[in-house]
Amino acid sequence: MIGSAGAILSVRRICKTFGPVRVLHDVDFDLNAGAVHALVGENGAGKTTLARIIAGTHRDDGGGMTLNGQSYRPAGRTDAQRRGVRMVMQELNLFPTLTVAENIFLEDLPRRFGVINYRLLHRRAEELMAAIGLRDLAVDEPVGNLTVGSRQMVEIAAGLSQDCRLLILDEPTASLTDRETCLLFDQIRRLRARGVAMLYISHRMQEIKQIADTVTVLRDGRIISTHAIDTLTVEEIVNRMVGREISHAPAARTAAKGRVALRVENLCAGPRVQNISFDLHKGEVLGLAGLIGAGRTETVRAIFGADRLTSGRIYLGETAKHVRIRSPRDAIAHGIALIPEDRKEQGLFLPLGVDRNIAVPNLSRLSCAGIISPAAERTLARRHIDTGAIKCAAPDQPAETLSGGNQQKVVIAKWLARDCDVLIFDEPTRGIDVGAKFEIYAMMADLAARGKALIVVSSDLRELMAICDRIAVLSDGCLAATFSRNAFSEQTINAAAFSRHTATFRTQGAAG
Amino acid sequence: TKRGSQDGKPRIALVMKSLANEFFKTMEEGARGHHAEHKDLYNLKVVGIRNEEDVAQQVDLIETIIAQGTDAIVIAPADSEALIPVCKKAMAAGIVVINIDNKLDRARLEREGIQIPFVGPDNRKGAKLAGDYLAAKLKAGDEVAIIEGVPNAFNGIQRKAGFQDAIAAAGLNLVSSQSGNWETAKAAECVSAIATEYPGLKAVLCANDSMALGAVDALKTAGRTDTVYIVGFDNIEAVQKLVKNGKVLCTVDQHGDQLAVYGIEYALDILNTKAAPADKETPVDLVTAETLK
Amino acid sequence: MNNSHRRIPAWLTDYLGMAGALGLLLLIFGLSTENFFSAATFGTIANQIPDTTIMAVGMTWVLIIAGIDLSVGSVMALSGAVLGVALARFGIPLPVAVVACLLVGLLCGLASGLIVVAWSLPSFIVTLGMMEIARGATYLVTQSRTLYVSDRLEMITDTTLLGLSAPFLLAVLIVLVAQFVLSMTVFGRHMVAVGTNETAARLSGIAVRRVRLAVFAVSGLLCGVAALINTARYQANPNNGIGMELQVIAAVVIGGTSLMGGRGSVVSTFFGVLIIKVLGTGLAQTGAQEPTKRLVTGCVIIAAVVLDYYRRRLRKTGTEAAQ
Amino acid sequence: MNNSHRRIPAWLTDYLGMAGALGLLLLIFGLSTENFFSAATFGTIANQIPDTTIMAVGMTWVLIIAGIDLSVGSVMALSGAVLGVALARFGIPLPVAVVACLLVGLLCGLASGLIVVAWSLPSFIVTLGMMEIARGATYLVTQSRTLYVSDRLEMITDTTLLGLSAPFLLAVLIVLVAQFVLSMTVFGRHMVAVGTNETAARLSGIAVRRVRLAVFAVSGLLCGVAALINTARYQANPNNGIGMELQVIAAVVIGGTSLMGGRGSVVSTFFGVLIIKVLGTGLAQTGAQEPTKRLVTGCVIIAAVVLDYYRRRLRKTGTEAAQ
Ligand SMILES: Nc1ncnc2c1ncn2[C@@H]1O[C@H](COP(=O)(O)OP(=O)(O)OP(=O)(O)O)[C@@H](O)[C@H]1O
Ligand SMILES: Nc1ncnc2c1ncn2[C@@H]1O[C@H](COP(=O)(O)OP(=O)(O)OP(=O)(O)O)[C@@H](O)[C@H]1O
Ligand SMILES: [Mg+2]
Ligand SMILES: [Mg+2]
Repeated sequence: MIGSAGAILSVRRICKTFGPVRVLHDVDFDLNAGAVHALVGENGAGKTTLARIIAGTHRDDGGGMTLNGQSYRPAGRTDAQRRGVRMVMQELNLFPTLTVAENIFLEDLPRRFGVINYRLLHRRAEELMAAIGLRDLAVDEPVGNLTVGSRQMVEIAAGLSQDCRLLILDEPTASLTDRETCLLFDQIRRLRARGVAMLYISHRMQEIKQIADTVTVLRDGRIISTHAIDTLTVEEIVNRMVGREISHAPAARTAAKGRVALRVENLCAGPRVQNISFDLHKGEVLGLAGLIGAGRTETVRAIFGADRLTSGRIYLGETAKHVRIRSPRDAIAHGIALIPEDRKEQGLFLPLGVDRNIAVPNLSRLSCAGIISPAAERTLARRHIDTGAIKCAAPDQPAETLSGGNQQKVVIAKWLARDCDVLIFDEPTRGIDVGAKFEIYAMMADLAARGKALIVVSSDLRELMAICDRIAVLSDGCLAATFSRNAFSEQTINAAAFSRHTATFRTQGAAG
Repeated sequence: TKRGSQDGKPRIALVMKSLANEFFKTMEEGARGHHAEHKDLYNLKVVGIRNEEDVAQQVDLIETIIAQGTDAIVIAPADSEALIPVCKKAMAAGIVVINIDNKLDRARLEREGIQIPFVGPDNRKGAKLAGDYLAAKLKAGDEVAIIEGVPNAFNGIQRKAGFQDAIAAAGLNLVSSQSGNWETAKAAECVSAIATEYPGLKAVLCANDSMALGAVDALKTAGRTDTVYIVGFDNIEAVQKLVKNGKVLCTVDQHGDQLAVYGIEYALDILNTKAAPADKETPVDLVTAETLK
Repeated sequence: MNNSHRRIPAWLTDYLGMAGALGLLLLIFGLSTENFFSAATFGTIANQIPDTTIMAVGMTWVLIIAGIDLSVGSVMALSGAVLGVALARFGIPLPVAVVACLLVGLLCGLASGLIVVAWSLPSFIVTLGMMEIARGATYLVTQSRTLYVSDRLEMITDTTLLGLSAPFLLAVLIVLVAQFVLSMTVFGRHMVAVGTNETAARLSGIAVRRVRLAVFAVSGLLCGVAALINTARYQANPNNGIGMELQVIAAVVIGGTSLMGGRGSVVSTFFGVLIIKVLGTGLAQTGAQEPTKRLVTGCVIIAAVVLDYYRRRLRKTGTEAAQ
Repeated sequence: MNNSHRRIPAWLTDYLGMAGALGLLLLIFGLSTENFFSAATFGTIANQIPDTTIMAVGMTWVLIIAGIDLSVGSVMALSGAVLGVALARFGIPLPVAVVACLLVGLLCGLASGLIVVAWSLPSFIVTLGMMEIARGATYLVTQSRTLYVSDRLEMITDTTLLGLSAPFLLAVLIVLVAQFVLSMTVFGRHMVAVGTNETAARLSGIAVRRVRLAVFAVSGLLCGVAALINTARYQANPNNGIGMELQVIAAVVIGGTSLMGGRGSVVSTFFGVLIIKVLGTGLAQTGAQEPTKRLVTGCVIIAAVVLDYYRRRLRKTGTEAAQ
């Protein structure tokens, strides 16, 4: 039998093609029991594909695997699970009308003669949620009522609900804030101590340094190298991923503050957004920080007209007259764009090609008297596929067949093509690789330099601190504080984010 | 069951087939007209079903009527057998039941040991009249086709039988018999196809006038209006014009406006005299260009 | 604790809403006709709903897995036809004939289900095809004639318990069992999952095809059961159940089951059936003409879903409805 | 370049596939009947398809935005009824009557559309309601009588150009325009976007409600246009178009348009209509009886979507079908 350090899974010469496109080339790879093995690589490198092959949701086209020394070629996910291999998917796969508990234990509902034992189910779910620190989530709440972040935690909980020997986590923290990430890591450490092998896919290098034991770099479907985590610096990992040296220090922001581009006054929307006020200047990048469910998404959705305002006013420019934004259409007409947080549900037309996706908000520009010019459409798509480095086989490749990160790039491209004055990014780098992240940061800096005004919502505090001129912190739907660049630190921001139970304090206009 | 209404007048329930059908609409209007003139004699309630095939709805309606209480039911049954049990139930509740329009199955009634008088025309006889009139214009061996109603509709079956009687008697050649589902468009489709397949076709016999309208269109499109005769049934208003100008050879009038009235009068008769029920045949008449003049 | 605080009001508002709508209808008809409020009326309605109810239960399940079954009327007719032929033409013993009837329904459902899962086709079009096929087969089997079978099936219609007919009790039983399966068993949760997100359901290890197949088979089988009752009351008429599919779907949707899958309740469907039937009976009783009946029925169908919209909005207080 | 290499074969396989299926049907009927291959047959078919085609165009659009319109048959009947009453009962001048007819169709479509968008209700149930309402209104308007109007509308049916009837040419024109709008205009893209992902469409600044409303209105208007042709040929019969909705949907789906929205082609719909009509005419020409007709029609409907499944799979060669 295998020792605690023995290879539990060996992958040998695995290949995979999708139609004409080769996604994995002869991948060799070992996973050890009781270790967290990080898999990193650019968007579309093939990480998810590899993980899915191991978890049984894709079939390989060549090569072989052994699990515990025995030949392993799962016929499907259930088969893999029977052999002790589980995976937490990159995309959310929950059922909104089922409750949290039902979602978590869907694969193995406690039953007798097919009848569910709800008492036992709820007890188990509560135990599990407590273990990963989600005590405040009612287990009989339908999942449809939860925020994206909470849903991701439920998804993780579902992955952890059953015993397994090999656990694959595909970008589990993409929409988690630090607090949940910490809870997740505690859980991972516990599993590691129990001898579970873990394959951890992430684009967040700090996390990888923090939790992984080994790191494997995948580039264009080939294994580049495998190292113990301590032997490589973040820069070295990134360089291997990208295959070249990249400057990852975001251009230092010179807060060249222009005139006011957008002013929000006493914005209230729904029960979760209360009295938010701020100014956004031309050429400025404003961050929105906060815990899960703090109301960041709802705030920007309200500004964009996606949700109805209950009260409050929005001014464009320095005029004294407020604008009425009743729908996203109005917002776009006023030069506001929103890159939504859930690309699959809100951003993309999955069966349509990349070109069609990019064209959608720009049709007025691509048409004359309502008739579209296919040439103009193609040119636009080409340009943005090139500048955005979107990895696709052809411009008309359906968006659903792109890798997660490339899908995100398509959503961004479709709005960049529109050339709005105020751009709102909700979790723009969710699932984006490090290289592309820096490209996006550079692009944001460039947009700001061209006089655009940007709002960035992100759960990644370091990211916000790197790119923003000011950071507004929301806590339980209220604006807790605003920090200018010279005043922010993780401590102050976190303190503000947690302040919801203490007296609300405001430092509006603290920016210089 | 409660008997007799508050005002002491007998209550008669007229249970029709689809009131969306012109024929039954005419029948209903006849009944209402009669009631308007004899308000002092009885109370009238008219109910109908959604479409002619909806046996279930008709059974349900009668059950409701039994539950509500009535003195007589005059029914144009949607099916000649399926309505018998519920009629039996009505009779058991002391209600006088009169059958109009579509004759209930005699053999079945006998087996159930009940007697329900029938007041109405003989569809087969009517169809035979029309068929004979047509046959006089043709010679033996001429190709003809029948457009039937919905399969298993009793009056449709009767009319087809009547047409067949006439065809056999005159030695005509029946080349095709298809269902036009009582519908104009469906009939047009069938007639078009039959006309193409049988270039020598001399006549189309339709089991109702709506389908005759479809046949008129189909033959017009095929450019064969002048060589193919069309026979209809029911004498609806829209067809009368066509009979007059010769596009439809003839149709059959069952005097729909009187049918229900006969039934009602007969029911009142039985209620008043407690006479033993007997069948009563109503006239069917051939309608041709001459009779319409 | 949390449980009782949150779940029950939701159920209650559901049922109370439906019951309210029903009550309103009853009130209107009670006021506008003479003898509406009578034991006889309710007895009649109780006698008239069993077949529709049973088919609506199957349809509810089908809608929950995001399918639709347009063939129910024809399949019922075909099952009834087989029953009728077996009894009236071949004089086969009753139990055998009943089994044959149920089997025909089951097989039709299985056939639709198999085609749907084998090629992952939309059930709308597959069951549309099955609707034609089953109707054609019905005409063939019966040779387009009504077969008289009431005399052989009296025990079905005439058995009563506490003044309620056996078919009615059977229908209620089926409703309760189906609701129980839906909300309390693994299979029920799997149905909801499949209806919500098929891909995710597959990834969660649910045998999606098997669930769908089973649901279509159940829908077919229930058509067979409905056929027993329907035939006992109306004879084996080859035109039975024409247009019934839309009536059944309307009842289910009025009961608040979503056509998009993933959301529905069998008990609410029962209310939906009641509303449709009370409406029909009531309108007939007021002596409304066919055009009026159609107009009112259409308006009630639309009004019911509009009401459902507000009920759902009330329930998820605060969550943005636009989403 | 890439584009041209990939796109054109896709279109071709689409149309060739449909044309192949059609050819197969023609062949079968050509061999099994005497006079199928004749100018008369094709003249007849050309004469019979215009109204169905025009309604199927509207239905294609409706399906593309992930809706469904069950009211088309009734709305056509109502428009025709208004036309008939205007001409035959009130003797209103033809142009005015025609405008009234079109207007009625448009208004019905608008009404359905308004209800659908105002409460974001499933169009299935709203148009089911509208189907009842429009049918009821038709009975009211015509007083349940057929109105003879052919003599007033001869110019519609009798005008021909190069041997083709005006209605046929109109239908072809509508098909071409609708296909052009669908694939080449902003509005067409918006329809596809709305049908593919409504939320994303809204967040992309598309006036989702306006698009849906417009599509339902167009569907209604096209029912009005179809009513002109239908009434000219079959008179204003209040029972016109009963069951037509399912026939139209079958044609559209056979043409490969998805019931899930976002995918469809008007030209393929035209092929679908042809297939259905050739089937009907061919079966009638073989003298098949009603049961056979039903059975065969059902089988062809299912076979057509099964074929479509393989065609689609061929097209996206290699892409994981399970995904
Ligand atoms: N079903 C499919 N059909 C065609 N191509 C596909 C399909 N699924 C994945 N691909 C392609 O395979 C490549 C690898 O995708 P994969 O999802 O494995 O990337 P990844 O490394 O997980 O990227 P990310 O970090 O963005 O999630 C991508 O270029 C993608 O476009
Ligand atoms: N506690 C809660 N209970 C129910 N629904 C909630 C809760 N918190 C948030 N939601 C819902 O979840 C959605 C997103 O919430 P919100 O905008 O507050 O999240 P956020 O601050 O963007 O956080 P994140 O995106 O990180 O989850 C909204 O529709 C909101 O109504
Ligand atoms: Mg991935
Ligand atoms: Mg958010």
